[in-house]
Amino acid sequence: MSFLKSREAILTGAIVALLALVATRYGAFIRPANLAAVFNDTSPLIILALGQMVVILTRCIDLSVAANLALTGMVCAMLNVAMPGLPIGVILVVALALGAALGAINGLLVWKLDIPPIVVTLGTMTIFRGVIFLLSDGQWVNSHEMSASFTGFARHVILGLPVLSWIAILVALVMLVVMTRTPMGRALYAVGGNPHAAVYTGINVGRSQFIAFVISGMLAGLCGYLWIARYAVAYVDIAGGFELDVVAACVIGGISIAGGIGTVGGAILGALFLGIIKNALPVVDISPFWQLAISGAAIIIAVLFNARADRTKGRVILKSAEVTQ
Amino acid sequence: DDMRIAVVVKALGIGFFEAAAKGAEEAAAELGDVEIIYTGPTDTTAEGQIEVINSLIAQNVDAIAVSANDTDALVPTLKKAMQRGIKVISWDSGVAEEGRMMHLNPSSNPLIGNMIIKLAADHLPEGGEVAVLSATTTSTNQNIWIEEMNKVMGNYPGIEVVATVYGDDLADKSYREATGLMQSYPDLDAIIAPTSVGIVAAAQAVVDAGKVGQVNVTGLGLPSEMAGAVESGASQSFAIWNPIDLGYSATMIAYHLAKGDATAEPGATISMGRMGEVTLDDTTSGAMADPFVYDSSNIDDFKDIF
Amino acid sequence: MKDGAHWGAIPRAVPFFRPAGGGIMQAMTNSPASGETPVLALDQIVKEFPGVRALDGVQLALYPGEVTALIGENGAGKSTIVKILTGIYQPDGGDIRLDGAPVRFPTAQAAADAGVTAIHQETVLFDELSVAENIFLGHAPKGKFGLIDTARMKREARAILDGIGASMDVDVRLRDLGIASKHLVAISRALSIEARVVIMDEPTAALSQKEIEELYELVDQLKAQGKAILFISHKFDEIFRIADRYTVFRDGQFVAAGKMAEIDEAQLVQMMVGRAVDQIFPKRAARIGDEVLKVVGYSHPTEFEDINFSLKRGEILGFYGLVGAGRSEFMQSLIGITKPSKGVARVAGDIRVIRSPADAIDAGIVYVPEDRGKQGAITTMPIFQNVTLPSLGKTSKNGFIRLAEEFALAREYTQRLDLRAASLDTPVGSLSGGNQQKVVIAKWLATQPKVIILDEPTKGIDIGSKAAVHDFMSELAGQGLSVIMVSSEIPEILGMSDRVIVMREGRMVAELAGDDLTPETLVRHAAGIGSKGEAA
Amino acid sequence: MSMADHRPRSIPDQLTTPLARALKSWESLLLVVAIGIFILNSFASPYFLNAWSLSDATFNFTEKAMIAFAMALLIVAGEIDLSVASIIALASTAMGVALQLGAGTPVLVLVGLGTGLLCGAFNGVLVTRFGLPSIVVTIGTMSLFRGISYIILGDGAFRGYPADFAWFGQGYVFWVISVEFVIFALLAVVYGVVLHKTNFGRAVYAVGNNATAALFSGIRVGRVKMILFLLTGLMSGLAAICLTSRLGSTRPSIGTGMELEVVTMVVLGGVNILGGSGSIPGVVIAAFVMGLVTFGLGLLNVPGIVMSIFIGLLLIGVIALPRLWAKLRRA
Ligand SMILES: Nc1ncnc2c1ncn2[C@@H]1O[C@H](COP(=O)(O)OP(=O)(O)OP(=O)(O)O)[C@@H](O)[C@H]1O
Ligand SMILES: Nc1ncnc2c1ncn2[C@@H]1O[C@H](COP(=O)(O)OP(=O)(O)OP(=O)(O)O)[C@@H](O)[C@H]1O
Ligand SMILES: [Mg+2]
Ligand SMILES: [Mg+2]
Repeated sequence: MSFLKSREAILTGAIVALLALVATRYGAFIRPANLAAVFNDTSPLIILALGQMVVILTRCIDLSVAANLALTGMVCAMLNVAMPGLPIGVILVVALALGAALGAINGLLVWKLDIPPIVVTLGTMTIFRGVIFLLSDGQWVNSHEMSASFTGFARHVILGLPVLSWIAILVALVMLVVMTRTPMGRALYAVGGNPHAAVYTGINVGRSQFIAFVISGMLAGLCGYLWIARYAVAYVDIAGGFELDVVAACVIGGISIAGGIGTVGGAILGALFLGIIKNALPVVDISPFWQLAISGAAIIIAVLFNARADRTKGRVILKSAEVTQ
Repeated sequence: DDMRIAVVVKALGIGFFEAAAKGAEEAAAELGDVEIIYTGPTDTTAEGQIEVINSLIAQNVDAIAVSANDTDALVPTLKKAMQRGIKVISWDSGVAEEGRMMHLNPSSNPLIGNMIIKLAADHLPEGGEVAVLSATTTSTNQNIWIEEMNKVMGNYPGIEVVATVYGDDLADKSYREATGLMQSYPDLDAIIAPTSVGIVAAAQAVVDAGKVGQVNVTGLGLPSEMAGAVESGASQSFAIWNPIDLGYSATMIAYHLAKGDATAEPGATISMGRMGEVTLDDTTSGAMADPFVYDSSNIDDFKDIF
Repeated sequence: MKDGAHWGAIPRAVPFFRPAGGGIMQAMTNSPASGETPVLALDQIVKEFPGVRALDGVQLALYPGEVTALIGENGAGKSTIVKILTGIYQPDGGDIRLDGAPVRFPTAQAAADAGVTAIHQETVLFDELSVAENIFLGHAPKGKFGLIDTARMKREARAILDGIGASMDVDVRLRDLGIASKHLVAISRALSIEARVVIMDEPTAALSQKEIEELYELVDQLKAQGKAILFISHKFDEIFRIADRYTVFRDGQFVAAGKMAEIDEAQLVQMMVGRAVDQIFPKRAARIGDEVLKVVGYSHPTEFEDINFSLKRGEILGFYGLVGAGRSEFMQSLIGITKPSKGVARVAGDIRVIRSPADAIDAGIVYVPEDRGKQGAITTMPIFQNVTLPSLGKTSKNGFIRLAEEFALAREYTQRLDLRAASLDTPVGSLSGGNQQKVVIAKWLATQPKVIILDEPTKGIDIGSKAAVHDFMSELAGQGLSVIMVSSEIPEILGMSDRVIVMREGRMVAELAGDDLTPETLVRHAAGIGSKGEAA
Repeated sequence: MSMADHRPRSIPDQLTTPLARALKSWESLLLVVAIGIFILNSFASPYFLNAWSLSDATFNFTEKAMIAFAMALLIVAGEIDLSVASIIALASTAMGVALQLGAGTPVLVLVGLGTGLLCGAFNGVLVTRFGLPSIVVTIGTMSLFRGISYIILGDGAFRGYPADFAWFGQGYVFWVISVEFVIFALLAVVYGVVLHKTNFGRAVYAVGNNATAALFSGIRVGRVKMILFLLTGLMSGLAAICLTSRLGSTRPSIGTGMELEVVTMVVLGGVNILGGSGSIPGVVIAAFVMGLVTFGLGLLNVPGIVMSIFIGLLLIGVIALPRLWAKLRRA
């Protein structure tokens, strides 16, 4: 019962309706193979949205995810060029570690110096991009320079789905457990829900926010490698502006920008919603010039919708009102 | 003092322009008394270019050779530069006439427009469906070439352009657009991408969709970036002018204008060193050379150069 | 809430609590000897805030099996000492000894680990988490792989709630609970921690009479288990009811400590305020004039229905009811915060449509809210800017601010209320609760209203300031201002009001004046125990 | 009566003098930074100390600063508008449409300002009427407004603005003093007075510090926020006029990414991003700092992206260093 009224259910409904609408224009879109392809295409957004969710839950925001992704991706690509023999496992570890380290920079500035997260990540966003330029000297790393295993890993198909999709599923499962079943997950919710009370509860607010940034950074780093591998090219501007898509996915998924409210399922659905729109518009033959306006409108409608669903019933003290509720 | 010639590009870090910078340096070395200032914004915006040009004006350089992000938006700033005695030419992507002294086309637009459709048609003797994957909706070059291409479509019976989409010169968007094209048009035979970002992304999309051999990716691209696609068979052939030559020629022209041993007026000819001479038309623009076709036979010779 | 005997259920719940090692009930087996060696002793504690020395070398000792009442005016430093004991603030000097050994509490967790737990003055809970999660946040029972054992957590939460007679569902999100239930959750949370020292900072402020009685029984239980209890309250009847010892602070300094048995109320008050206080409510000659405000048929879809009354010049109209009776909601609709669905308000005969507080101020109706931290004061802004905020029209010219006049206005009204602060441009947030309340009242008086609504004006206010507020109310009424006073304190209602309206579950159930106005009639109407005999 | 028992204590108005506070303020720190950068620049490049160079340098910040003033008020009030750059695109597009219909310069200006106001009203209504968080709303309208420009213009461009329209972005009032710079300076004064000397400004602070208490105090919170969104829209419209005039053409990509630079300027100016505090002089100095940094580095032909590292470091550093210093001193 409560699920049917939940944000997740509403969003699932919206996604199904969207798919149905697209199907009327272009039936093949909802073929399982195509849906799998759409899921695969949306995987990086899902992973990033999950990281961003954690950050937003603690009343922060991470605008540096896309820049982190690009920087980590570039480092992985350059590493691959320099040492083509390096196993993918090592590359993955490097991506996760570097991403986490970049996230930790954000986290430390927020934790130790108490600088508002939006300011910190606005700053690191431009700094990270600049560092890519300095590292690469503005040069691209192209597909023929990358080793076959480097670009092949993400698209290797297991049980009908590419590794990229499986990684997104794995990340989602891990995040689900972390957020619902571990003391750390609870603490992250608590910090965003009522930071003042969290202090009284013995939770270190700053440290929890630091952890959130590290998680977000780590997932951005992971996406960095996956992104570079998938598109087989690395340059300064990769995933430019993608941070807004990530935040939009979270918002559509019902993660409250005020902190403390949001679920793993919501973040995933929000990302899928955007991903489907992105993938559907080109195939249903809507002029590419309409794309931007449609995604903008979708964000606004979704937020309006969420706000309605979010409106608390309030306290009812009149007996007559209770009956009619 | 050395003569300072500023080579302003659409954005730094794009392989094509990096190669052009090499050409400019080559010309400078040949001329001896020239210092090249290679610069440009980080992303392809007119506002960014204006800021860069303003600082060049302040430095009082001798000449500016610019590949513009916007035909009109740079005009007021470049006019200001000319008022302060700086010689201004545009190359590759042009500026409206009143904003520059002359414009150097890499090739002539009709030749390029014809070339891109010919590259696709040569592999489709029976005719077929082709789609265009362009850069941004505002790119001057791509739009002119597509226009020129459409003009000569009559010469290629049986070839039908089914769609034109825009990848915004972003790898991921281009990739998604290319994938979308293959889904919307299952019988698609070729994707023409007259942009170096788009063509790479389209080739990757074709490989990932398992359509190598069915969909031929062609258009304009850089040998270094397209080597993999030619090897995998996703692209049979593609064309590009030589950006090194282009940077070289632009520098040469700017040098002669700044030295005062050439003037930019309709009908004038200006020396481009080893590239010969350019003759200016009524709009004071001229073409450098024909585009050059790369395929499996010659790609290895070029892929390490640019 | 179940019947009274349920505190006795606690021992039966023992097996549920931490079966492995001495749960909260562990001390049951020890004899609760009220020895003369303190469990926790503080000495020479100093705590400074920018511009304020909140604690200046105070001492405090808590004994096993005894309740120590901490008494002092607003701003005396009571809550500050609680925060030091629970690791939220670090003292700037002095030492804390636990069983005679020096300790430090760098974090709240460290204090909890040492067995010190507190019910804080402000509810510090999480609206978006469930009841069970709130109770066990930070020390949830763990199962496999270190993951939270949700089932066990709910079971234990249920047991603790049962133990204090709270009946709410452990899965319900806290935002869906009423304020009193939230307080019960806060108490349960404190009980869920293995504690030797339990601190309660004004725990009864938000509870109804019945819940207060139950809390007293809980305190007795904890005493019996040998726990040391620190109890902070401004209510003297309460202190005399449950405390064994007292400690008095004044202006951040230690004044006295001793046994309750050896002291009387007058002496305590004398120590607390440093002077004798006339506890009798100021009687004044009622010169009641013409009708100022008439409210007809005010209704709201869910919060209140059909409220009618008329208010005269110079009159003090009391609104009595149990917590949650809907008085605040109704008052807020009078100033345009909540929109009534029906009803009209006439001010001096004219119908006034009040859609926002700005309209209400225009009409001469002002409201001193109950929640001063959120609705009353802008705590991050200076005192003078708070005071002049609704009167900016007066201190400015053509919309341009005139600083000198602002300060003059602020000075006038803060002096009238005897505000204590370092300067007028210090932020309100750095004042104690009582002084913050004075700023809020000053702000509204500065608008020179016709009707002032005071919602629980003396809640959490010390006895000295309380008397000042009461005096002031009489003085205002004497000057022809009409006062509406919402209060849940019967002595205050009886002592101050000319007439009382009783509300229950969103409805006016009685209007009492003169001889009808007795504690019994008030309670009977508020609780809905009519002549029919049973609760409605 | 107990009240009469003791004399009321008198409380001093202020403990520190306004001058002492000014010296310790953020603005002073920023001013030192600005002067430092100015001196560094004049040593680093021989071309810097030239009236025309400096005049050109002001174009790097004038349009952004116009928006930054209104944005500063909006952020002080606890809201934010990320759609400003998109409003520029839409306003510029609307002017282009008006141009096609034969409008002259006065009408173009009205259309530009009007479109800005409309966009501001749209944001304002969503935030104040529907109670949505502004950061989210304006991320949405950021796509929507620019999206509409794309729908109207596609791959085309509007050009051929009348000659006298060029005055806004390319004209000079006196010698090297450009029209844009004069507009910037006038707006700095107007916004400074509005925020710091009027009841409205006080209301803005009150709303930003505690909107609920401000509402209870009789401030029409919704109206204040609505006015601020309208102002921000209007300023974006004005910036659109200047930018369009300076570029002489309209394309839907006009002004891309400007919103972040505007926010950076406001934050660098000492406005608390969480609302409640900040000043216009701070924003003015921050505008100069950003203009000087980008122009100074530009003269050294440092690529824009490397400049952005400096801006990013400046943004974090100017906030972080004083805090770090205070921390170290305490330890
Ligand atoms: N965070 C803080 N910053 C600055 N001053 C503070 C802070 N917390 C408390 N104070 C000051 O310390 C003094 C003691 O405050 P405290 O809250 O302990 O009083 P209290 O005795 O609990 O009063 P009340 O009965 O009103 O709750 C007051 O003068 C108050 O202004
Ligand atoms: N579920 C709840 N969550 C948060 N606050 C609540 C809740 N229920 C009631 N309150 C707060 O408790 C206070 C009491 O509620 P209300 O104002 O309706 O009753 P009242 O008769 O005025 O009671 P009181 O005696 O406390 O003034 C209000 O300030 C209200 O905001
Ligand atoms: Mg207290
Ligand atoms: Mg109330």
